[in-house]
Amino acid sequence: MTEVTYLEAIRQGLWEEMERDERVFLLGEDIGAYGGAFKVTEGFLKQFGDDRVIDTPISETAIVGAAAGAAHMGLRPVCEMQFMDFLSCAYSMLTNYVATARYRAGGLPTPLVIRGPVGGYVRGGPFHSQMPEAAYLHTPGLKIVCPATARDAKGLIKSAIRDEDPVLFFEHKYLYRRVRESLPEQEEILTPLGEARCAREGTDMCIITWSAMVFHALEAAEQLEREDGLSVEVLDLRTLLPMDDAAIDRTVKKTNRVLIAHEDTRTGGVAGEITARINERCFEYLDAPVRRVAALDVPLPFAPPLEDYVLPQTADLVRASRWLAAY
Amino acid sequence: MTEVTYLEAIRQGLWEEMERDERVFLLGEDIGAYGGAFKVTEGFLKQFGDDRVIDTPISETAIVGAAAGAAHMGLRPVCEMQFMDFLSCAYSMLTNYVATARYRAGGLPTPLVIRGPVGGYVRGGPFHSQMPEAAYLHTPGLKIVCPATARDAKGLIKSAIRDEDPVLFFEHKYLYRRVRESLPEQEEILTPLGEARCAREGTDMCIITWSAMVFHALEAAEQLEREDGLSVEVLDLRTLLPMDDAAIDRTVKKTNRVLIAHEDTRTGGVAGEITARINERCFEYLDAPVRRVAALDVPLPFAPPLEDYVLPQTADLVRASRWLAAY
Amino acid sequence: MRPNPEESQPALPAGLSPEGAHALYYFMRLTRSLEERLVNLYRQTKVIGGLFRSLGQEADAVGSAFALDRTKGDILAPLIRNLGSMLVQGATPLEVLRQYMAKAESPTRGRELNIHFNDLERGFLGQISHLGDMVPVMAGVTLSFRIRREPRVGMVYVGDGATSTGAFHEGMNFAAVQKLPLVVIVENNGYAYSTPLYRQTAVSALVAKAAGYGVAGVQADGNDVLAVYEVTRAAVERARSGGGVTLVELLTYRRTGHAEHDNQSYVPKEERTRWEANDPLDRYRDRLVANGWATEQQIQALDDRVLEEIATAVATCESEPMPEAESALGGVYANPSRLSPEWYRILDD
Amino acid sequence: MRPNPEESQPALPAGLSPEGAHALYYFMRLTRSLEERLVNLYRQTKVIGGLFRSLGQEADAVGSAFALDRTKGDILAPLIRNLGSMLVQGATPLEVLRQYMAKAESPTRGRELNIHFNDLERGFLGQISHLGDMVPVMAGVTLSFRIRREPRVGMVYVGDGATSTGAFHEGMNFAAVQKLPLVVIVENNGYAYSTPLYRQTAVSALVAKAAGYGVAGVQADGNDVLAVYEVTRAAVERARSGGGVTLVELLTYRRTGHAEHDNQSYVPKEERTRWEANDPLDRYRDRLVANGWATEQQIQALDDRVLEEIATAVATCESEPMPEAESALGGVYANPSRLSPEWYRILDD
Ligand SMILES: Cc1ncc(C[n+]2csc(CCOP(=O)(O)OP(=O)(O)O)c2C)c(N)n1
Ligand SMILES: Cc1ncc(C[n+]2csc(CCOP(=O)(O)OP(=O)(O)O)c2C)c(N)n1
Ligand SMILES: [Mg+2]
Ligand SMILES: [Mg+2]
Repeated sequence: MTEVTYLEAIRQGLWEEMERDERVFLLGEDIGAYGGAFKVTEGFLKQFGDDRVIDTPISETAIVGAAAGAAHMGLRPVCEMQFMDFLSCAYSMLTNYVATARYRAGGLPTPLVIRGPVGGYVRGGPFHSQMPEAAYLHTPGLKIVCPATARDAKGLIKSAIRDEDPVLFFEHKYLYRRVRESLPEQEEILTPLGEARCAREGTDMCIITWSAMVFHALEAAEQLEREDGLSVEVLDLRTLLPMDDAAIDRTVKKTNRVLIAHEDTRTGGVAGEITARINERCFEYLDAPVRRVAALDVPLPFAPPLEDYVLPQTADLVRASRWLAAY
Repeated sequence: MTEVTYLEAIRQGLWEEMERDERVFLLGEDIGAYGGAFKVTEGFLKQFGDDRVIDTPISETAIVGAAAGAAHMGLRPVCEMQFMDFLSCAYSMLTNYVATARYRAGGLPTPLVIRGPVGGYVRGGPFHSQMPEAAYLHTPGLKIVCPATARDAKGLIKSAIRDEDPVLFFEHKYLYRRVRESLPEQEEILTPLGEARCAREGTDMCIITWSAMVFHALEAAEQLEREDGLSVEVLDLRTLLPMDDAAIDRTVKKTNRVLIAHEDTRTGGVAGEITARINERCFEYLDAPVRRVAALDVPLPFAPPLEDYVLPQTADLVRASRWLAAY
Repeated sequence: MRPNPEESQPALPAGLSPEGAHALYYFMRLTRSLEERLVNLYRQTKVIGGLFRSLGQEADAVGSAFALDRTKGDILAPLIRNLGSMLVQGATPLEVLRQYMAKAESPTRGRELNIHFNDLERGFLGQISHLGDMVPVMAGVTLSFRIRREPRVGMVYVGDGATSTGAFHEGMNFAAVQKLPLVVIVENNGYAYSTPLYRQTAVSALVAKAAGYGVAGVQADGNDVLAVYEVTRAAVERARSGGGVTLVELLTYRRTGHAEHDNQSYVPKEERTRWEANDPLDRYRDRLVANGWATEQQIQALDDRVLEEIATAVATCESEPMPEAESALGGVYANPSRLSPEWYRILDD
Repeated sequence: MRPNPEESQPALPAGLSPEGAHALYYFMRLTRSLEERLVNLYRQTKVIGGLFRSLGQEADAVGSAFALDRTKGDILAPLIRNLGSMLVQGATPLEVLRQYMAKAESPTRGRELNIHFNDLERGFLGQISHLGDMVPVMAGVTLSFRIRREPRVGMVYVGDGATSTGAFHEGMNFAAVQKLPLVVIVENNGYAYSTPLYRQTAVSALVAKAAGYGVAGVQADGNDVLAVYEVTRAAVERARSGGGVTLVELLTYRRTGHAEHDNQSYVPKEERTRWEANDPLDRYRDRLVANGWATEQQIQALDDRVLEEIATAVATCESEPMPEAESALGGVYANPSRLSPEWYRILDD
């Protein structure tokens, strides 16, 4: 067991898959000699050569489109977006071409991964902090993965690469070097897509969340236990598409009070979908309205006091939880 | 009063605004000599000249970006998308540049309208039938308008053009020539953005919907009245962003049973957001879970039996309503 | 130049056998006649959705596709007006009819329309509607050829209008930098829907765009099937031998409206008349006969064969059912599980 | 050529007054010194977020912006490395410092970072991060000039890397077709982040792209401020007189990393040394003196003035507060109503 960061875990996962399967190759901006803006692919060019580590022009649509073409031919492309904010530039290619290929074109396979940094809390301003999962949730054919821990980051990137379908892999940049965990060196970690993880057991209420917000939820849960004697369950969804309805049902039926927390803006955010599913499937189990804690409905501002105000904080989770518990 | 189609109502609205305000101009593909793929702008080039009716290259990003630039300078651009499916090609420009301009850039005004046909039931296949409101709902700074009637189509396009902010104006192509209404010739119709319309009064339950689905809802309501003696209210949201929470609250508190119906796929669709809002604000008024009727989670297929199966039909609304009423 | 079998006959272009010369005619005629039959079916409302013609552009589609090597696994991505290219690669009239008539047995099982279908074995990858998208995708297809050191070539078609898209630009540039074995056929047919070339671009010839990408550029008479074949074949050879991308501009003309509903009111009449006189099928037929490459009888036989094949296909297709409603489900993901969003459908009432 | 005031002096470029020649130096020096001060503040962690330098590129930014006419309402859209262009248009060191330090009084009230801010009155429109986007937007700005028959010109900056984006392509083509009064400055500084030019494009000179759009193209030494001024001025004149778009490629070099955190390990050392010897400020200063356009004392005075202005601005800025948290709300829409999504914030507990 050695301590590795969330970033190193992703690096290892990529490396292992490239060693295991020669069909896997990488493409993206500045991923070769430079090793990527966050150095996730440092050393890959040297090890795997420039046929398998391809520095591209600044062309997100071409990156995603070319990955699709190569995937059709049996390769396993892994695209890096320098920041996921720029995946918006490939929105049409991704949602119209890639996501529909299998369905519309007689089973045309398009196994590819698009990975890169998401998220705020880093003073990145409106265009280097986005948490864009909601923009892609409503596209059948895509899978969306948002790991919170180093173990999951490694296990899920490996599963994403082996998956037969296009996967968006959202790495939280705040966690890159802040999360450190001991990972086994011998055991191969493969975390299945589509399965949530119970990050903390509890009985009084649950917080359903994912990505960096998992840590805020755990912090809030501890504080609530300490200060209020509340037993709070934390469910880390890990994969948003497909969504683990069974795990959601389980925690809702067990705790009867639900808080959904996400970093993205409230209106149109993923919490809406989850609320609707809970409502449809577990209405009778709800002892209180499902509450959402999310970013305020503004573009994410840059200055620290503004960013801190707009993004949900642990204190917001604590406040909303108390409201729920008292309901 | 003369009978006009939904399409003609939009044409009139555009025409009146262009006559009223010389800052208004049109740009889009084939809107000039040809009058637009659906002939909404037929005759405009002749009347207003080629400085105000601009045929563009096939460049959705340039259309939206150029509209933004012209809007900054005080003009009032109205862009046509040949099909709204192609707005996806301008997704980044729209969500990153246009929607954020006022907020991030010290109040930079960007009043523009992007209008064009949406929706299915026309055997258009996966790329000429999209109902993409959910893709834009989660972008603060945008407004989203989805008229169902000819009166609203006219009144809302005029208000959209006069609005100080960017507005997406989704015209349902199935309604273009199927809806016919008598509109007053003297009175100027101006329908405020952000206000829902009660399309039918009822007391037992409500259907919240918009665009072409309003007609399915009305059909279902009539059938339910006739066959089941149910009194069903139909709320036509008309504007999705900003959403008329007050009108939603009113109908929920009055009817206590809610069905949300939309043409878009279920997962990640707008119904999730509405469900969450209802849950947050009217939980105690709910006598049954909020139900969603939506398209199945697949790209919209082409063949009539497939399209009919995937898209929500009146019968689906009737079935879900009966379930709700019986709950 | 290959040795000339009969002294009196001009030589065929390099690489083209006498059978090949006949095949070119056959595929052009098949395209023309199949579309004519589709117009009929359209008027009988048996075609679902729009109908897009390639009348007058058959040489450009057929001649360019024919320059690929079907024994080497070359792949092309056609446009809506490249029915001819699809046929050359082995798509059948029956498949095309089934697509247009939304039949259960169609290659996409009724999910997609017209010639939006694919078979990578036969070497065609169907387009989606969003113009320009196939350029990056074919860059990726040909990237796989390079990564695997396969001597295969890709070909992608783009309309004059589609050159304005960001996707075209990004794909072209990507392929150019990577020196991929890709041939880009720019079909300059004068219009994009109603938009004439000069409102689409400020260049007068689209081949001028090649210089901006640092790739080879050539132009040819798109209504001369042999000229099309020759320039494309050179581009295919360049691609296969590591010379990278060629942009081939084919000058042709869209003699019908954008689709059957479009009456072309925006087109000057003389222009249409002029191009009618430049029909690629007539021209090639005359040349075949004049050069002694085919006899009138051989041509008649090909015409007959085409009509018969179409008649058989129509008969088969017409009797077939549309897909079952429930077949709309499935196939969004490779391994639908209980967690798949497809599964999350109408709740049990 | 304007008459030469002193017989012994070479003439200044057309349109440039002696005061203008000094102003060019002033703005270049101001850019350099302001950035140097920002590096200091960055090391003291007083700058929030990244810091992007234009070291070695000051001539390209200043010389090109100076070619606009500030009395006629010309507008430019700069890039991250065009601090100099912003200063020429009237942005102040204090505004820039406030932006970098996320102060309440910054032009964007702390909402956006670095030089992403705008003032259409003074004639600059701040970029967003998404590369290429400002080209379509400036096409729209200049379209408004044409529609209103205003004799105004727009200028937009694009890096070598950003020429690969679809947005650049669509905007260029749109402006070219509409013959808009737009000058496109392509800053070829050799790298896009770590990516050298040959991995970004297969052309060796970006000016080659002009031909693909049917617009005028010129190239100049981007480290020679007078050469930059001259070619840009001609392009501005062409635009103003209805001649349409010009693509101006300026050859320069990014002497620092992409941002302060980047140690440029991917750059050959000789390359950097070579370009250090080609410093645009040194070159221009020497030329000013050698040609008798300025005395050593005058230059010293300008240097002093720059330092003093920066010192004053830093002092003011440092003492200022960051914005109040609640000021994050508001301004998403023109008329926030009870229906605005902003209003729909944290529910009352
Ligand atoms: C991105 C995008 N925008 C708009 C359209 C609508 N559209 C379909 S075909 C067409 C014209 C295409 O012209 P061209 O590329 O010249 O091909 P041609 O029809 O002449 O073969 C347009 C605008 C589209 N399919 N995709
Ligand atoms: C669409 C998009 N993709 C990626 C990025 C990330 N990015 C920021 S700057 C940069 C390099 C820009 O290079 P260039 O255009 O040459 O400008 P320079 O930095 O050299 O001035 C990249 C890739 C971005 N901002 N926008
Ligand atoms: Mg065309
Ligand atoms: Mg550069």
